[in-house]
Amino acid sequence: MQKALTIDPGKCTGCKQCEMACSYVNEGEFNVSKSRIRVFDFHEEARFVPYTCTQCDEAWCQQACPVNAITTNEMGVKVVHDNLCVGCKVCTIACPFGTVNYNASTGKVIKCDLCGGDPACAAACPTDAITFQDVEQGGFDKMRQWAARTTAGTEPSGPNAPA
Amino acid sequence: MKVTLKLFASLSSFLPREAQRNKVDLDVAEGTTIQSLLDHHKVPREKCHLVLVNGVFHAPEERETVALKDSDVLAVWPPVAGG
Amino acid sequence: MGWTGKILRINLSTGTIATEALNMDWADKYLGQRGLASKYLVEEVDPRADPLGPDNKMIMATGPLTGTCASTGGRYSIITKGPLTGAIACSNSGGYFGAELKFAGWDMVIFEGQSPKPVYVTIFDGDVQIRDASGYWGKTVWDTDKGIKAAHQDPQIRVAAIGVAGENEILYACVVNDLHRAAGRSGVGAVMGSKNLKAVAVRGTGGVKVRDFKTFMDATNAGKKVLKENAVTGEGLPAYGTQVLMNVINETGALPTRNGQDVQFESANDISAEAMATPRRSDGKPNLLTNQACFGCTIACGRISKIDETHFTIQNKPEYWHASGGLEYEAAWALGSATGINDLEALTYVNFICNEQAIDPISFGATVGAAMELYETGVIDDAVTGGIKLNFGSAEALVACVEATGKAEGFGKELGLGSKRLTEKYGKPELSMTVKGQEFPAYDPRGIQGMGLTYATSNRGACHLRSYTVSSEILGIPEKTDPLTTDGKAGLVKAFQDATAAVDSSGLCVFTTFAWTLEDIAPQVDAACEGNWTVDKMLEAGERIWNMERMFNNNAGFTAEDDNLPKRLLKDAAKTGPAKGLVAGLDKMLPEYYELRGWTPDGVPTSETVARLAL
Amino acid sequence: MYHVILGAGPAGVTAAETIRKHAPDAEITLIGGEGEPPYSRMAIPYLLEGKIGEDGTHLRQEDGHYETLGIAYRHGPVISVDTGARSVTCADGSTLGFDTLLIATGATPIRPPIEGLDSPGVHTCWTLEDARRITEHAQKGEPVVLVGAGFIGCIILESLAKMGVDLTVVERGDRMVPRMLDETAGNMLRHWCEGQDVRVITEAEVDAIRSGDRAALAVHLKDGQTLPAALVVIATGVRSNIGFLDGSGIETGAGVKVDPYHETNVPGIYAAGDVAEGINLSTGHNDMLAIQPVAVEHAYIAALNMCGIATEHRGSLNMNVLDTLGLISSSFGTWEGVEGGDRAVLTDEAAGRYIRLEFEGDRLIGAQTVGLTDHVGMLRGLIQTGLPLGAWKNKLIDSPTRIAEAYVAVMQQGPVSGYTGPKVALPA
Repeated sequence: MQKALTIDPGKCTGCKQCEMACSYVNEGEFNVSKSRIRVFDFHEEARFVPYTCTQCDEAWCQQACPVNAITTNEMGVKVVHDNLCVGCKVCTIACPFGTVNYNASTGKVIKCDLCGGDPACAAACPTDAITFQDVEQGGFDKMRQWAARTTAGTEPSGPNAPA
Repeated sequence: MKVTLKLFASLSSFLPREAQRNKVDLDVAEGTTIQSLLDHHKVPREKCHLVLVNGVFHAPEERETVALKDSDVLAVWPPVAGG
Repeated sequence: MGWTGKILRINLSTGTIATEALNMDWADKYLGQRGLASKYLVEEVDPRADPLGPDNKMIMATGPLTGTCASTGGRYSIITKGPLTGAIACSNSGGYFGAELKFAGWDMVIFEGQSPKPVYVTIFDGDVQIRDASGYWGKTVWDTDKGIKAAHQDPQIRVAAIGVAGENEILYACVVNDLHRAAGRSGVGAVMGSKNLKAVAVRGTGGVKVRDFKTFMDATNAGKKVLKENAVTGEGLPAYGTQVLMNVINETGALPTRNGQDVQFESANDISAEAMATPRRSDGKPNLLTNQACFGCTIACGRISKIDETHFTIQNKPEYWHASGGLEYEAAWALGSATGINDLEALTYVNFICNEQAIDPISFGATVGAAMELYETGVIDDAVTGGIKLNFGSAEALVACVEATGKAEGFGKELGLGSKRLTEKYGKPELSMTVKGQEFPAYDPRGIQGMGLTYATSNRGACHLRSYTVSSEILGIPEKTDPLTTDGKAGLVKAFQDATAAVDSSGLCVFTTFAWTLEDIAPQVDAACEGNWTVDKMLEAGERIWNMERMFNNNAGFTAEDDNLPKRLLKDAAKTGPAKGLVAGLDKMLPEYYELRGWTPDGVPTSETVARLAL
Repeated sequence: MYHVILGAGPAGVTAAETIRKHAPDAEITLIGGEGEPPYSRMAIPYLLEGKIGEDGTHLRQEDGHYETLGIAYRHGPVISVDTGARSVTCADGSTLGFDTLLIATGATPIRPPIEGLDSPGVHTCWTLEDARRITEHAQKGEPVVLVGAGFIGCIILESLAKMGVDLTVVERGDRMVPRMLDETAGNMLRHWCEGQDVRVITEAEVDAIRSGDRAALAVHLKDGQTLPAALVVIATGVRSNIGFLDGSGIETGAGVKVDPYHETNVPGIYAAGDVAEGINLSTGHNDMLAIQPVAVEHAYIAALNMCGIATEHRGSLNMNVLDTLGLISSSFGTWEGVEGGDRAVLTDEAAGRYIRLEFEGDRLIGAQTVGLTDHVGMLRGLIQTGLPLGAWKNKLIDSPTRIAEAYVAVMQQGPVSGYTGPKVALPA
C-alpha cells in the first residue's frame, strides 16, 4: 500500500516546524530557506498553505531529466540521485508545480523524497495539517485532483496525464 | 432556590438551550452541591478545571460537599490560560 | 552553537557598521536575549542617560533557542532604557523576525547614537546597510512593511518598524514586526524613533546549528509532547487564545474597570473570547477567523480577526476589510474594560490601528481610561480634547483617540504622554494607574494580591509578564494559591520573576510555562548551547539578571519609594466580587520580598547578594 | 503489433518505454544512429567539464534496461522509408518491416557557409564523438573561439570556460541567447560573462577560418577582426534530420508534419522530438521546439496513439533554463509578450536579478528570469494551465517576486479567501 503526504491548509497555523524538520533531516541544520516544504502565508486571508512535491505518478521532472538522475522508488517516490545529477536544472523548469529547486551550494537539484518513507515534516506538524496517509484515504485523491488541475491545459499531453 | 450557572469556553455546549451568553438562571433544590449541579448538566468532571462560586475557587475535593445557596453564581471553565 | 557568536553594532550617528564576537563569558552568566543584552546595556549605557537621547542604545537580541525547532523558539527582545519609565526596558516579541535575524547570522544588533535623518537598516545575511528612509517616514508599519518588501523585491523579508507614533516619540510607542507582533511595552518604539530609525528589515538564508543535535531533537520533541498533552497549551490557548481570561478575571473580581474604579465590568462577556467566536448578528460571521502561530510555536495562541465591513469604524475604509492580528486579552481589557467600552468590532479596529501605528494598546487604553475619568470629573473638557466626547463607554471617542494618537495630532499628543504625565499635567496624579510611569495591565491587585507586588517591583514598570502569579493565584498553575491573601506571595513573586527572566533569555515564549517547568526547558537550552545549563544554573542566571536590572534602575535614581502602587489600589477597597472590601496589601508583602531578595530595607541588593550572584 | 522507432534520443527511448507499458506483448525495435548506447546530448557539456564520464550521459543507467523491457536496440542509421511496403532500410542494407513507425531522428547542427569550416580543430558540439574531439583540443589557457551564443552555444560556453580555455564567443545577433531572452537579460548574461574573462563579440559574423600564426587557427570576422584559436566550436543552430525521408511520401516542412495525434500524413507513421513540427501551446500552431521536455511529450503522445489509445496533443510549451557561469536564467512561452498585453518587470542587475512576466488579460503567457532558482517551474504551471490570476495580476505587476505566492493562491480551491475556521473547533 502506498502512502502519500496529505496537506490540509485549514489546519496549518504557520509555525514552520515542517520547514525546520525538513532542513534538519536534509541539510543537518535548521535552515528554512533550504526546506523542501514551504509554508505560504496569506496574511490578509488568514490562511497558511504548506506546499511541497506531490510525487506525480509519471513525473515531469523525471521525464525531463536527461541523465536518468530522478527515479521512482518502490514507494512511488521520485528521488534525485546526487551521483548522477549534473545540475542542468531542466527538471526545475519542467515541474509545473515548482517543487524541484536548484541548490547552488551543491550544484544539484533538491526535492522532497518523503525522507525515505518517514517524512519529517508530517512528524513535526503539531496540528496534523501535514499527514502521511495511505493513498486510499480521501486526502490523497484531493491532492491528485489538485495536481491534475495543473495539467488541465494540456491534458492528456503530459506524462502526468491519466493513462 | 435560584442559582446562576455559567459555563465558558468549550463547556458552553453543556448549557441548557434557554441559556444566553454562557449563562442560565436555574431553580434548584436546597442542598444542591456544586458537583451535583454540574453532574446534572453532564459537564465532564475532568473538564471542570476552574470552578468558582461567586468568584471564589473551589478545589475538586470541596465540590461534592459545598452546597449552593440562593442566588449563588457558579462559573466553570476547562483548563485555560492567558496572559 | 545555539548562538551564531556574532553581533552587529550599528552607530547611526556616524553611519558605521561593525561586527564583533559575542562575549561568551557573559553568555555563560546571562544566557541570551533579555539577560545577555541587558548585560551589554548595563555595561555600555549610563543609567542616567536620556532615554531619547543619543547616549541611549537599543538592542535587538535573540536567545540561543531562537531559530531552532524548539517550540516557540522564535522570540527576540528589544532592550533599552525606556522613555515611559526611565527604567531598563525589555520588550519581547514573537512573529518571525527574531528567527530571521538568527538565520541572517546574528545573535543581536546594537543600535547606537542617532541618525541625522530618517533611515532604515537592511540586514540581508552578511550584507548590512543603512538606507535612506525619507520615503517611509510618516508611513504606517503596514505600509512600511509592504514598501520595503517591494523596494527590495523580496516577499520573504521580515520587517520590524515603528509608525508615526514612534517617530513622534509617543512615550508608549512600540516596535511591530510581521505586521502584528509587537515588542510592546515601555516605549521601545519611541527610542527607535528618537534614533530616526524607521525600520529594520531582515532576510536570512543561513542555518542555525545546535551543540548536540541528537539530544536537542529528543529534548525538544519531549517538550512538544508536554505542550500538546497539556490541556491549557494543547487545547485552551489555541482555541480561545489569551482572551479566554476576560470572563475568568471578571468573575474573579479582578478586572480593572473604568480606570480602576471598579473591579468587574458588566459587559465583559461582550468583548471576550466567547464573543469573538460567536457569529455576529450583522453578517453572520464571527470576529475570529483563525489562530496563528509565531515561528516554531506548537501552541498557536495568536488571533486573526476580520472586522465587520459594515461597522462604523471601517464602513468607508476598504483598506481594513481584511484579516489581521485580533484582540489579545491585554488589548481587549485596556481598550474595552479600562474604558468601559463593549463594542468588540470597535476594539478590534483600534487594535488594528495600534498595530499599524505601533502603539502599545495596554498603555494607550489605560491612558484613555484615565483621560475619560478626567473628562467625566470635569477636569478636562471639549476644548482640551478637541471636541472628543470622552465618556466612559464611548467607542466613537476611543476610535477618535487612537487615530489622533497614531498620527500624534491634537489631543493625541497629550494622550501620547501616558497616564502619569497626562494626569500630572492636569493636577490629578492620583488618577494614573501606573507604577514607575507605566500603566498596569489587566489584573486588579485588590483581587489578585500577588499581582500588586508584581507591579510594584517590576523592573520595567507595572507589568504582568515579569512574574505572572495569575498563573498560580487564579489558574492553579503550577499549583493553586489564594488570590485574596498576601501570605506567601513574596516568595511566589520572586520565584516567578527569576524563572521568567531565565525563560525570557532563552529564545522561548513565557506561555510555554503554562505547561513547562524549567525541568522541561533546561535540557533544551543545554542541548542547544555550551554552558552546562541545568535548572539551578538557569534559576541562578534569572536571579542574577533580575538583580542586574534592579541595580541599573537604582543607579538611574529609582528607590524603594518607587516600588509602589497607585493610591486607589491601596486606599479604595474593591466594591464588588470576592475582593469586596479589600485593598492591595503591598505593605504586607514588600519587606518580606526585599528580605528574600537579599536587599536592604531600602531595596538595594546587599554586597553579599552582589557577591553571591557574581554581579 | 510491431513498432519500430527511429532514433535513440529522449523521444525514441521514452516512446519505446511508453509503448511497452501499454502494450506488454508488442514487439519493439529501437534504432540508434550513432553506434553509441542511447545517450543524452544535454549531458555532453557536463561530460566536457568532467562532471560525469561517458556513462553518465546515458539516458538509462541500469544494465540491461532495454533487454529487460523487451526492447530490441540496434544500430542504424536508417537511410530510407518505404511507406508502401511499410519497411525501413538501414545503412548496412538490412530492412525491417513495421506496423507502426515513429520517426524520432532528431536534428543535426547547421554548418554555416564559412570558408575553412572543415579545417582540423573546427568542431560542432553535438555528439559524443564531437565531445571526445573537443576534449582533445581544448587545453587549459589555449585560445578557443565559440561561434554562436544561442541556447546551445551558451551551454557549451559554460563547459569551455570551466575547462579553463581562453574563450571568445562570436554571436551574429545583438545579444546573447536572442531567441530565449530579451535585451536586458541577454546583456546581463554578457556582462556577467565579461566579468569572468569571457570575451563576447555580438553583431559579428565569421568570414573565414584559416591557419593562424599566433595559434593553429585564425578566425576572421567580417568586420576585419582576427581571433586566434586552437579550437573553434560551431554552435549556430540545428536542423531536423529529415533528408532520408525524401521521396518517401511523408510530408515535411522544416521538420516532419504531424497532426494533433503526432501522426504523419501516412497512417501508422508518427513523428516526435526535434524532428517533428508539434503544436506550440503558445501559438496553437505547429512549430519546432527542439528541447528535451517537448521531445518527451511528443514521444508520450505518439506512443499512446501507436498503441491505439487515441490521445490528442494540445501543445507544448517552449521553455529553457541556462546556467551561464553561475548566472541562472530561464524563459517560458511567449516571453516577448503580445500586443495589448500587460507586463511585470523587475530589473536589478547589481544583484543579478531580472524577472519579466507577460500577461494577456489576467493570464500569464510568458516569462523570463535571471537569478531565480526557487519554485521556477511554477511559471510553467501558470502559463500551461492558463488559470486566471484575478487580483494577483496587479500584485505581480507591483512585485514580480511574489510569483510563488500567486501560484499557490490561484492553484488552491478558487481564490484564497474567506472563513477557514479555527484550527480547534469552537462552540457556536
